[in-house]
Amino acid sequence: MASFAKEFSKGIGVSNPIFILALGLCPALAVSYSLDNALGMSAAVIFVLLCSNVIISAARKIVPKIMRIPTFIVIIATFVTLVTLVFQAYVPTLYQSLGIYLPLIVVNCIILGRAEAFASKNPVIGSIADALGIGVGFALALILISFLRELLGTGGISISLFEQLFNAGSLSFTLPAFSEHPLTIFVLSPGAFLVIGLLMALFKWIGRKKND
Amino acid sequence: MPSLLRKIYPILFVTLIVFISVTLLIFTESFTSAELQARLQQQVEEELESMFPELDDSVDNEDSEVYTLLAGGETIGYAFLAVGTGYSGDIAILVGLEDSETVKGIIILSQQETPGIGDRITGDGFTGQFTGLNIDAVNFKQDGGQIDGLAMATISSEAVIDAVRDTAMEKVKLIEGVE
Amino acid sequence: MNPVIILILTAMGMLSSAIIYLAYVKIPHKVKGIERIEEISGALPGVNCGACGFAGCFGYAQELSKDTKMITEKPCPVALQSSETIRNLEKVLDIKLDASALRKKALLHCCGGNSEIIYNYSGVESCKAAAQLWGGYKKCPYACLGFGDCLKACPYDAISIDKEKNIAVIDFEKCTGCGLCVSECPHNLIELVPAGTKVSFRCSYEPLRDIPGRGKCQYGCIHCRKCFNACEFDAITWNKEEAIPEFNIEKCTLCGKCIEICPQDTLAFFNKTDAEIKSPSAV
Amino acid sequence: MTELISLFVGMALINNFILVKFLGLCPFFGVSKKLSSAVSMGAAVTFVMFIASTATWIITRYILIPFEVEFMDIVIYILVIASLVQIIELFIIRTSFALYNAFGIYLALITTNCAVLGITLLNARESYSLPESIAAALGAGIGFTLVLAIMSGIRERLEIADSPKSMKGLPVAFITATLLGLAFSGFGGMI
Repeated sequence: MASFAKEFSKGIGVSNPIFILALGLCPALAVSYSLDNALGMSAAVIFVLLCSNVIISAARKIVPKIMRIPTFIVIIATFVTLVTLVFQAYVPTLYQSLGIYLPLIVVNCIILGRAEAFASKNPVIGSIADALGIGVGFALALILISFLRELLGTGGISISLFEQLFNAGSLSFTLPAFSEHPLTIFVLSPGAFLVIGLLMALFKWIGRKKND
Repeated sequence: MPSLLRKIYPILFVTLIVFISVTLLIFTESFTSAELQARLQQQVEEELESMFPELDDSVDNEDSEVYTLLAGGETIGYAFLAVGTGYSGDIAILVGLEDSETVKGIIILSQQETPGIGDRITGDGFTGQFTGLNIDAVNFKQDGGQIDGLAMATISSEAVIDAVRDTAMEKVKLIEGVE
Repeated sequence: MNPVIILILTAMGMLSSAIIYLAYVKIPHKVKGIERIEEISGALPGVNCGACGFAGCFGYAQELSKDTKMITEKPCPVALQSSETIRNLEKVLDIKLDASALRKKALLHCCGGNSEIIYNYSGVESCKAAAQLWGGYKKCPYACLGFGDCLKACPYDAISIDKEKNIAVIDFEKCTGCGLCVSECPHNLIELVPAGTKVSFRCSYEPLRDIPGRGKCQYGCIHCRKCFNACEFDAITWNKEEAIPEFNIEKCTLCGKCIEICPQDTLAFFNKTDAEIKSPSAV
Repeated sequence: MTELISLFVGMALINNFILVKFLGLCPFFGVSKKLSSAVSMGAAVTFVMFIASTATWIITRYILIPFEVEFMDIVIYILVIASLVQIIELFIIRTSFALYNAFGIYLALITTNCAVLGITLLNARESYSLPESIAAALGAGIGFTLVLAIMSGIRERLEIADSPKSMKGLPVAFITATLLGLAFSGFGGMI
């Protein structure tokens, strides 16, 4: 169990995919203009990462060494298509706003990276822990980025995802001063680079402060 | 024999994986697409109810894709789907007509406009202006119509206006043709 | 759900996996050139410091694979420091490397430094900044300004500043010849010379007509050529275009005659230890 | 014809692949300082995009649409791109080693590159015709190369710029990308 916790925490803190490893940037930047998208994308990534890690580490002995990458890609693509079909049917607006970035999880450096570096060499339990760790790490980072971007960009946060899924009420609040004239740059594409760049610098600074 | 098998084992392995994935996906797709159709149908019904409160039945005319709306037997209006190409994607609009000239109202079903700028077309401020308008009055104020577009979102509002007007005119011809 | 499409898609899957597999087998992964390059770059220190003038060790290895003698002109300073790396390199390139001849040291072509101060400079403490204003606050426009840009660049802190003469002093032992200071000096006074150099010419001026000796700094060379004539072992050759003496390391026997004869005291022993052995009074 | 040109310019400048659509960021931040390697990487990506768009268009038009299995595009496109890259690599190795040295080593990167799969999925989603897909692919490739080249030039100055300790490296590159993004958004009103 200890190794499970260690793997899990490693995914979030030390090797947080987005800020430290700088992996999987494409979805993080592209869809993080609203919290809805971030939640949807994180759920999709965690699901795909978990399933593909389990399958790949289970079948790691029979996969021919030469054809490693193509097999991993096909397995991941299958799970991504599954997620796309489910999203299309049950959460159509989220599917619309994620656009081509949902299928692009297939070539996302996180999932392929973990599959290649970790899952194909370790037992199933280890890869589950690693998948959850990295997935949650990615989710937390993506939610942090999109929270900042949506808050600053549109002056408020509105989550309508749960409304479609379990038709619970949609949570939304707006900052008093901001909602009249929000800083729309944060919602546009340059804002994404800005937020991630500053957050990375912040994490590096904290990292440096900790060990010196 | 085994040496040949070992040589082409990788190819067989990947083909097996592709086979499994293809069958699995096609199998699940048949479920989810049924669910998708049901959900879409249900959403259109809901929107129509909100637009025509007294509606109790609707006839879907296959070829012209126009819903003829009935209440207690006679037609109280028509409805159809119009699609406009907005700033960053398609905009699906449900348009309701009272008769062959006046627009009962419109509802934006789906859009991908830039949040905070383009997506204000879903607000009642914009869609409300279409209610009760004559079809050829569906235009910008400066082009002789009665709709003022949204500041900073001209492309999105223009997409909606053009889609509603052109599809309405086209559908009206079809409806008159049928009657 | 008709099976035809499943068949077609699986066939496409088989076709593409066949292509990927066959292409993988056919592509010679150990491409003839790359193997040699990888072998050489394996023997290199892998610091990727760029001191050899190439983009990292792999670029250097690529050039070395083309012609191995190039290592003598552009040696890798980091590799020269550990004899073990040199042995590896010798084995891989199968040529004989004489470490001491290859090792480089930084030489400062300026010793006077006390040429008259023409204006009182109180700007940014950096040679590059000071050099912008009429070539520096010293009468001689080529003089070392002593603000220590080279000192900041030196990772081995082999450079220190002589406060009264206001010039940089390079410690022969600590200097590893990495060359990082060379590009820092606005007057390009620092040159990488073979470690075996015996006599250093401590003056630097570009145009022939502008003779620093006269009127600019009493240590500046005045082209009297006494050193050239005084040397019995003709270890000194007079370079006509730049009008400066050039010293041949093999022929020079450290007799020190040229250093004594030079009226401007521009010449000096490069390596302090040789100086102590020969004539303590020379420096 | 003008519609194709406006699509090409739109893809190259207005919704540029790296700065607006955020596709192909891995090579963008990993780009080496040398301009030549950035341009040859861009050329490799553009070439693969062109071939991949044509191949995927044909497959979609004659296999996926007739059997209504458009949702299968992800799995099929990935396999097609992987095999195309292998064929191109094989072809380049056979022709000339120098070309492989400058051009081929990036091909391995391209199979898992978001930009190439991105353009094929975009073409499918916008249901472009064949000439439109090719125009879009070339536009995207040229836009990708352009930004890559600019960044490789800036990257040199980034190293020697004395940015604060914790900003060094990737964060500075991100901030530069923001400024580049702002500059490129200036093209917005062109078409």
